[in-house]
Amino acid sequence: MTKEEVLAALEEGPWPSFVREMRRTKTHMDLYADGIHQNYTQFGYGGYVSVPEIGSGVEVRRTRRPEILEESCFVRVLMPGGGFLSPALVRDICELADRYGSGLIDFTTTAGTVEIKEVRREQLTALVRELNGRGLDVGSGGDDIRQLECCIGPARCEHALIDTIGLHRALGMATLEDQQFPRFPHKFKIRIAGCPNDCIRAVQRADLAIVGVFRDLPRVDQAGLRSETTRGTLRDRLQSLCPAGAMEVHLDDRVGIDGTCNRCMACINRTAAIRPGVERGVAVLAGGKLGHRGTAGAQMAKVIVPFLPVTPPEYSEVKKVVYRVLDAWDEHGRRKERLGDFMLRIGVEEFLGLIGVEPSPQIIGEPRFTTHFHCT
Amino acid sequence: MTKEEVLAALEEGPWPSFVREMRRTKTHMDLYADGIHQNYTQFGYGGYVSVPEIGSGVEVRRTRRPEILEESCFVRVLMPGGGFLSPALVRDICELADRYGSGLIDFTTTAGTVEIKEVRREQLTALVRELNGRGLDVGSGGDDIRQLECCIGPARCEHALIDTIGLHRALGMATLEDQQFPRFPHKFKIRIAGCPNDCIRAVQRADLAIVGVFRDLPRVDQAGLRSETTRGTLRDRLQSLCPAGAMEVHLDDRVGIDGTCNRCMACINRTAAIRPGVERGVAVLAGGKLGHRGTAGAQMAKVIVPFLPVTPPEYSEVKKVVYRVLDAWDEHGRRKERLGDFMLRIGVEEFLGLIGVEPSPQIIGEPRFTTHFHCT
Amino acid sequence: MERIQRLGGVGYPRPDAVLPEVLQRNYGRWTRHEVVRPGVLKHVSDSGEACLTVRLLMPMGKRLSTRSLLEIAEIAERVGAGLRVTSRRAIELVGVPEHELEPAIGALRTIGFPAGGTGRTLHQIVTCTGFTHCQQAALDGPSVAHALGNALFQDAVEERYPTKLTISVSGCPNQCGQANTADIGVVGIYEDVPVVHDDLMDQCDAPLTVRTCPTHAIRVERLENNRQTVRIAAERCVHCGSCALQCGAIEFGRPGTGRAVMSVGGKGSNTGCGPALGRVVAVHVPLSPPFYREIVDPVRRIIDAWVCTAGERERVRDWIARVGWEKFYQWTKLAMPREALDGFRQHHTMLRSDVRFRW
Amino acid sequence: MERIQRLGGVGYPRPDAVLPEVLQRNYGRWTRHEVVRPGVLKHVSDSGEACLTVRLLMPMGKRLSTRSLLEIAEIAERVGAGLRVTSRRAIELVGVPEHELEPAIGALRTIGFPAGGTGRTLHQIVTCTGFTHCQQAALDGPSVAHALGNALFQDAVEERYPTKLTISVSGCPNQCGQANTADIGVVGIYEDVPVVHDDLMDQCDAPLTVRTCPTHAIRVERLENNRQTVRIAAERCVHCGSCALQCGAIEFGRPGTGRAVMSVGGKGSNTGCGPALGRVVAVHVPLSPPFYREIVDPVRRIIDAWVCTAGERERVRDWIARVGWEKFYQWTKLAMPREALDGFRQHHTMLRSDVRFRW
Ligand code: SRM
Ligand code: SRM
Ligand code: SRM
Ligand code: SRM
Ligand code: SF4
Ligand code: SF4
Ligand code: SF4
Ligand code: SF4
Ligand code: SF4
Ligand code: SF4
Ligand code: SF4
Ligand code: SF4
Repeated sequence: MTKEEVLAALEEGPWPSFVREMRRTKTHMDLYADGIHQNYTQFGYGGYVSVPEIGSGVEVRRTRRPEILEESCFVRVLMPGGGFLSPALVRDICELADRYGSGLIDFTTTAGTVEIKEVRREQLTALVRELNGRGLDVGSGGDDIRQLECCIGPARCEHALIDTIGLHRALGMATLEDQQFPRFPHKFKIRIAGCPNDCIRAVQRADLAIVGVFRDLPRVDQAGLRSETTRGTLRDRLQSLCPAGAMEVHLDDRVGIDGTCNRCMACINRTAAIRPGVERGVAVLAGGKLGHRGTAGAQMAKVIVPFLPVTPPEYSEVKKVVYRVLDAWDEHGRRKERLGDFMLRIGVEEFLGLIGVEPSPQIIGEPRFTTHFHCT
Repeated sequence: MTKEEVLAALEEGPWPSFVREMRRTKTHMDLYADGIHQNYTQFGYGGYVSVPEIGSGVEVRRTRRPEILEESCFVRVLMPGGGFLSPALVRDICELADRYGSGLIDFTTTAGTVEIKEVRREQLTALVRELNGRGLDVGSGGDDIRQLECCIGPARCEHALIDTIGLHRALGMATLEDQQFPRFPHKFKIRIAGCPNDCIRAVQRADLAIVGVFRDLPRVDQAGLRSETTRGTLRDRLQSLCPAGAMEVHLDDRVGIDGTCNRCMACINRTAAIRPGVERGVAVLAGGKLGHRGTAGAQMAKVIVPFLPVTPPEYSEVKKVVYRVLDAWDEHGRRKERLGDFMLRIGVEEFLGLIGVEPSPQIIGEPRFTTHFHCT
Repeated sequence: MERIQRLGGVGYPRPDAVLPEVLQRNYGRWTRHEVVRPGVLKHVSDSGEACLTVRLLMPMGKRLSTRSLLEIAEIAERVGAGLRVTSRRAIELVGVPEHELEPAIGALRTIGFPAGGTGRTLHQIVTCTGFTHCQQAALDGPSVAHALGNALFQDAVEERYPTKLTISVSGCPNQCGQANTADIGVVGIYEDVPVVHDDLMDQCDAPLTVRTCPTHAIRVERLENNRQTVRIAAERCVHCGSCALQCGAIEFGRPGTGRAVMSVGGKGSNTGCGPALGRVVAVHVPLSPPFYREIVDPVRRIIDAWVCTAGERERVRDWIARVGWEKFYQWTKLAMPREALDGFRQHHTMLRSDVRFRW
Repeated sequence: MERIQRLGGVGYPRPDAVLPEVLQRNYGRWTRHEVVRPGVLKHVSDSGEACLTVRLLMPMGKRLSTRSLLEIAEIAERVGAGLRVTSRRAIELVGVPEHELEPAIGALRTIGFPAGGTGRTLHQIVTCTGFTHCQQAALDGPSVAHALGNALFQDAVEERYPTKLTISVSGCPNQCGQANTADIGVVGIYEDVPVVHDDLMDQCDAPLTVRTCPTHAIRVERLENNRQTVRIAAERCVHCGSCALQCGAIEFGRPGTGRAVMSVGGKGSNTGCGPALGRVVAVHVPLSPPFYREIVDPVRRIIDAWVCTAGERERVRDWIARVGWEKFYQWTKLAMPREALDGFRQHHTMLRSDVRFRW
């Protein structure tokens, strides 16, 4: 296939085409076209770019084809928690992306920061100044806290156990400095999910995951449940969905949930007649990452605090935990060592000690089976 | 409590007392009495004792109290697979234990070898010669293969999928030399279970576990089952026992088992109307140990061959696998490195390569999640 | 130690400036929702008010031209709806009035953006920038995702699945595309051994580079001129590329050495078996743009096996946990690669000690 | 490479010389069994023939005087039954004629050996030699087991449990007593730091000793006289005693430093959740012979919680898997020790990533 045929094939089909989008901008298409045609990326090294006045959020990417484009600087714009875009925000971003960049918008995987690409190096300060002037800011690059991310939460979800967007705002603004001045051992990601459904995959992807949880049992609206389901379906559907075997259908058709319920959300997801309990707070998990660097590769975050009641709008108790974790890692972590690798290296007992947390049965999957302890 | 009060307390109660047994022999009771009274063992270092003509199966234990007893040599007598004791065997053992030892019999935890204790060093050869004369032998000490162990199997169990006692005999006699001449990196235990119930805990305790398995599905005697159980109990008992969710009770009360059955034995254990399938063989698992030495501590054996049809009475296919494992470990294992630690050190891919086994989905719990491979 | 915020940080836009009004009015008061049809959600608040959401399939690599974004925003504004991107970076119109639903969906389809990716469908495919902007990419996430999206398009706009299905694609093991979090993941890897350019060693922090290698394949060596360099033991290398990320003197990822690895069973939520990372089921998969049949075909087979045999609402991970990996390989006709084993790191969790086999 | 058997090895007694006749006649033909009553099994063959077995509780540490063994053998011979030891080292009379059952049980009880330990009871407690013969013993397995056996005796002779229960006791982490294979396990550990006697270093293979330490706490050092010795970093030591096993110059396990560790949930069979090693639930447990209340009480609490809340036939491991470790600690009133964590080896498998908590 020729280069153009490959590109054309990628503009076809029912799924909206990214090549079409790129073609609708000033993107230097040849870089991509040659890349996909040779099955070899035409981009080259890049990274942090030092621009006076700007701490982080602007980076540069060089290419292997200076004759087409020597480098592409890009700016990461911090976006609101929950992913909302007002018309004004859209217009601001688009105008600046067209004026300073190629006109291609990238809602990044990390947190939906908006990346404006192919900015010229000498224009970076002007762009950031204009962004700031419109109430927008940059960040999320290098060894700093990346843009915080949260699920849509109470804004549009009946499952939300905490105000994800409120907590995102409180924590996001309080740690802004650490998002804009890279100085940690490595990158650090914080994600907030409103409930154990974890629609932002905080536990899989974040160095620090904050997840809304409830401590009491799910509340069952018996009448509502009866009107939604019949005995047969109840038994087959709800009961078989429950991984804990905690649901029982009584003779009078009432559904009982006992203390072995593990608050997995399965029944709650299934019917509006079962609602989460009312004793709510967050669980904090630490050390997740997907990147393969470090000897242990990808790892999911591990529970360090199973239940913490929260007090909006300040959320000082959450901040305290976040700061303690950051301090411990900042002080003892090695260069390019993600939090998870650090925890693995020093051992979880010691890590919990450093952050002043007492272990409880809720933080373990299973206790150890070896009999080697430090006894002192 | 005085020493005597402690001993007396240990002679009391409904459970048969080991102190009473010891008192009925010539055992030097003061060693134990002082030990339990001070809560500190009065025995001291011991181990292999070199006696001309005897390879292994005789060891010595020194004490901290030479004024009472300087050392206690003990002899491990190889016992038949399945733990059987004929009247003649009992009499032979007892006579020799009384004559050469203290008269205390210990059916050891490893395989029910009979230990005759407190033998005098200079009597060891004579004792072993007398044992040999009566068709008995010694072994199972030091860095050799320990006495093989098998469950009672077809001798008295309806679940037996293989002839455990036959295989014990074939393999036990074929490897006798390796049981009597210590020369491996460390000790090595082989255990044979007749079915996945694993009544000898082969997988938990053996360097090499051989477990009877079946490949086809359990066979259901529908009429038999109907006569044993009613619809309600069937559903609640059988179906809820099945960890795979593979059993279904059809409308006509027939019980169906589908291909997701994992041959766990739960239903088969429950009713004589469900019997194991007819395509039978063994699974071989390697690397189990309970001892804490080595960096990884205790580990259960891991499946290396999930299904191997067997041909009595020679069982050459089983021997082949056993020899390959022994050869690989013997050649590449480090001193005092159990098979499991060796496997862990060189990696399972390499280990399987060394023993010429191709991996299959049956040997993995879950595939890996990291993307780091050797590509060549 | 409390942190003090420095002056000058503008920070995040205020939520109240961006939240659509219907959401502000009913904030925290939602009681239930339904999938009206694929691509359309309806949330109901305890005030009785409802909110209709239209979710659009996003071009792969979440790449949008300002022109398209403005066109979408214009339609949203016209019908009085708000706009947002989801956690999988699909685009949503939030708060579409009931009578505007059909016109809005029609208008959006006309400008190229079909509705879909909600409930029991294929959700938005996530992927990183790949060859469109990144030097690490062993495979081009956007085109791989596009090939998959086209092949599975009907699955994104019709409810054909037992429950949601997610596919994610990462250009390399850095996993910016989050491949191993998804039900099905595709990751690019390079299979060459890194080359050290001694003359560039001034761009290399040697001790850090040595430490960065997960298999201790790298060691420091002195050159004749007494300058220091590093050497790589090819047989220990697991082609992770970490050293090249770290050190400017190391070259990794030569043309033609890129391959794909496929994983299944990633899961984020706590239902069923709970959260997990995906497990590697295919390696050394060749890359053939633009249609990538060697990737698309196995993905189809995995989906078919799952659709045919999974229970109601049973996610891929929970399905495999129930039927077993043996059945997974059997039904998908994938050959288990020797590389599925990892004696290096995952020995204990990966091998099994039970004899609960399926055949 | 085939192995060749050297001359002279007598080997194992032949099975046909030791198997009772009823078993030889029905070898491989058994079709079902029942527990007639605690301690008595009845197996039925397809020939119609039945075999009655009486299982006796064995003194702890499987210690039997020749006098007792001969007495038991004599009763067996008198009633025409065979004799064997089980895999837990209980004693069985195999093939007791129906009419001899009561007399035999009576006679055995008279000489001190009650029948029990079958089916849904406490089975024979396994333990190693402990202070009766071993120098490693941090606790005395036989007396700990005896205290437990006496306290739980009725549970061994009446079917009070949901299913079988096994308890095993090891004097030290060598685990000759197999503690961590059992539903409930007790292991002795020493909590002191090993002392090195420089003057005995000729009894020490230093490199092997260094390598033997799981936490790399040991290093080689030169003395002033240029002879070599080893040094132990106390803060890294996890008190495993491996070094002392290895090296004659290292002293470990001083009086008063012995404690018990308790584990639960070991399982050998493939039913339920399949096989597993027991998990540590109590550490630093003091040792107070002869009654060991600090061990017996928690064991009772564990059994009580299990008996009250387990399902039919639910083993301890399967019960905990269902109700969760949180409930285990709550119901047994055990405090979770910080030492239940093992950042050293089991980090990944031990910590959890789900938020499926029980309270
Ligand atoms: C833009 C973005 C991908 C996208 O398509 O949206 C991205 C792009 C890059 N990531 Fe990423 N990562 C992005 C999300 C992720 C994610 C996904 C997530 O957060 O959910 C991950 C996996 C999660 C994690 O953090 O482990 C991720 C893990 C990495 C890593 C691996 C780090 C590790 O600890 O192993 C690297 C390499 C590194 O940092 O050393 C990396 C590096 C890179 C670099 C800078 C490549 C490089 O080394 O030069 C990429 C620039 C590509 C380009 O020029 O277009 N990126 N990166 C995302 C960043 C937006 C932001 O606002 O920060
Ligand atoms: C007699 C017996 C215990 C009993 O009460 O029956 C026994 C007794 C000893 N064992 Fe054992 N072990 C016995 C079964 C076990 C078991 C149980 C089993 O096999 O199911 C284990 C755990 C399983 C395993 O192999 O890991 C076991 C794991 C050990 C270890 C740990 C080895 C390791 O790899 O970590 C040692 C120490 C060593 O070998 O270095 C050990 C060492 C010892 C020594 C020799 C102690 C020593 O270092 O001097 C003990 C002698 C005690 C004595 O003088 O009375 N014994 N030993 C069993 C041997 C009978 C035989 O015929 O071989
Ligand atoms: C909009 C979004 C949150 C956001 O802040 O952006 C969201 C919104 C909802 N999620 Fe989600 N989830 C969203 C990503 C996720 C993710 C992350 C992902 O897919 O990358 C997860 C974790 C996935 C996983 O488990 O691997 C996720 C796991 C769930 C679950 C648990 C599903 C399960 O199998 O256990 C539910 C409950 C359910 O589906 O019954 C749920 C339910 C819902 C509900 C029904 C909640 C509600 O009442 O509003 C929302 C509509 C679902 C729908 O799309 O049909 N949401 N949800 C995300 C849409 C992404 C997209 O474009 O498709
Ligand atoms: C005699 C013995 C075999 C031997 O070669 O010596 C034996 C014999 C039988 N076992 Fe066993 N098992 C024997 C030790 C074991 C062990 C090992 C142990 O306890 O140390 C196990 C593994 C235990 C575990 O899972 O942790 C074991 C797991 C089973 C199972 C599976 C139990 C389960 O919970 O999954 C069965 C099936 C059942 O109980 O339904 C079983 C069933 C049986 C049956 C019913 C088989 C039969 O039809 O004959 C036998 C009588 C059981 C009884 O005692 O009530 N046997 N059985 C062992 C008696 C030891 C004792 O003194 O108590
Ligand atoms: S994580 Fe929970 S609260 Fe947040 S959007 Fe998903 S279901 Fe709603
Ligand atoms: S929340 Fe989960 S564990 Fe609790 S009752 Fe509902 S389905 Fe069962
Ligand atoms: S392992 Fe199986 S064959 Fe052997 S005794 Fe136990 S149940 Fe019977
Ligand atoms: S053997 Fe086990 S998995 Fe198979 S049907 Fe019976 S109970 Fe289910
Ligand atoms: S996953 Fe790899 S290819 Fe994709 S953006 Fe990240 S670094 Fe680049
Ligand atoms: S690619 Fe990875 S494994 Fe290979 S040398 Fe570099 S860091 Fe080591
Ligand atoms: S477990 Fe320890 S105390 Fe018991 S016999 Fe073995 S080495 Fe001795
Ligand atoms: S007791 Fe164990 S951990 Fe301590 S120094 Fe000796 S070998 Fe190392």
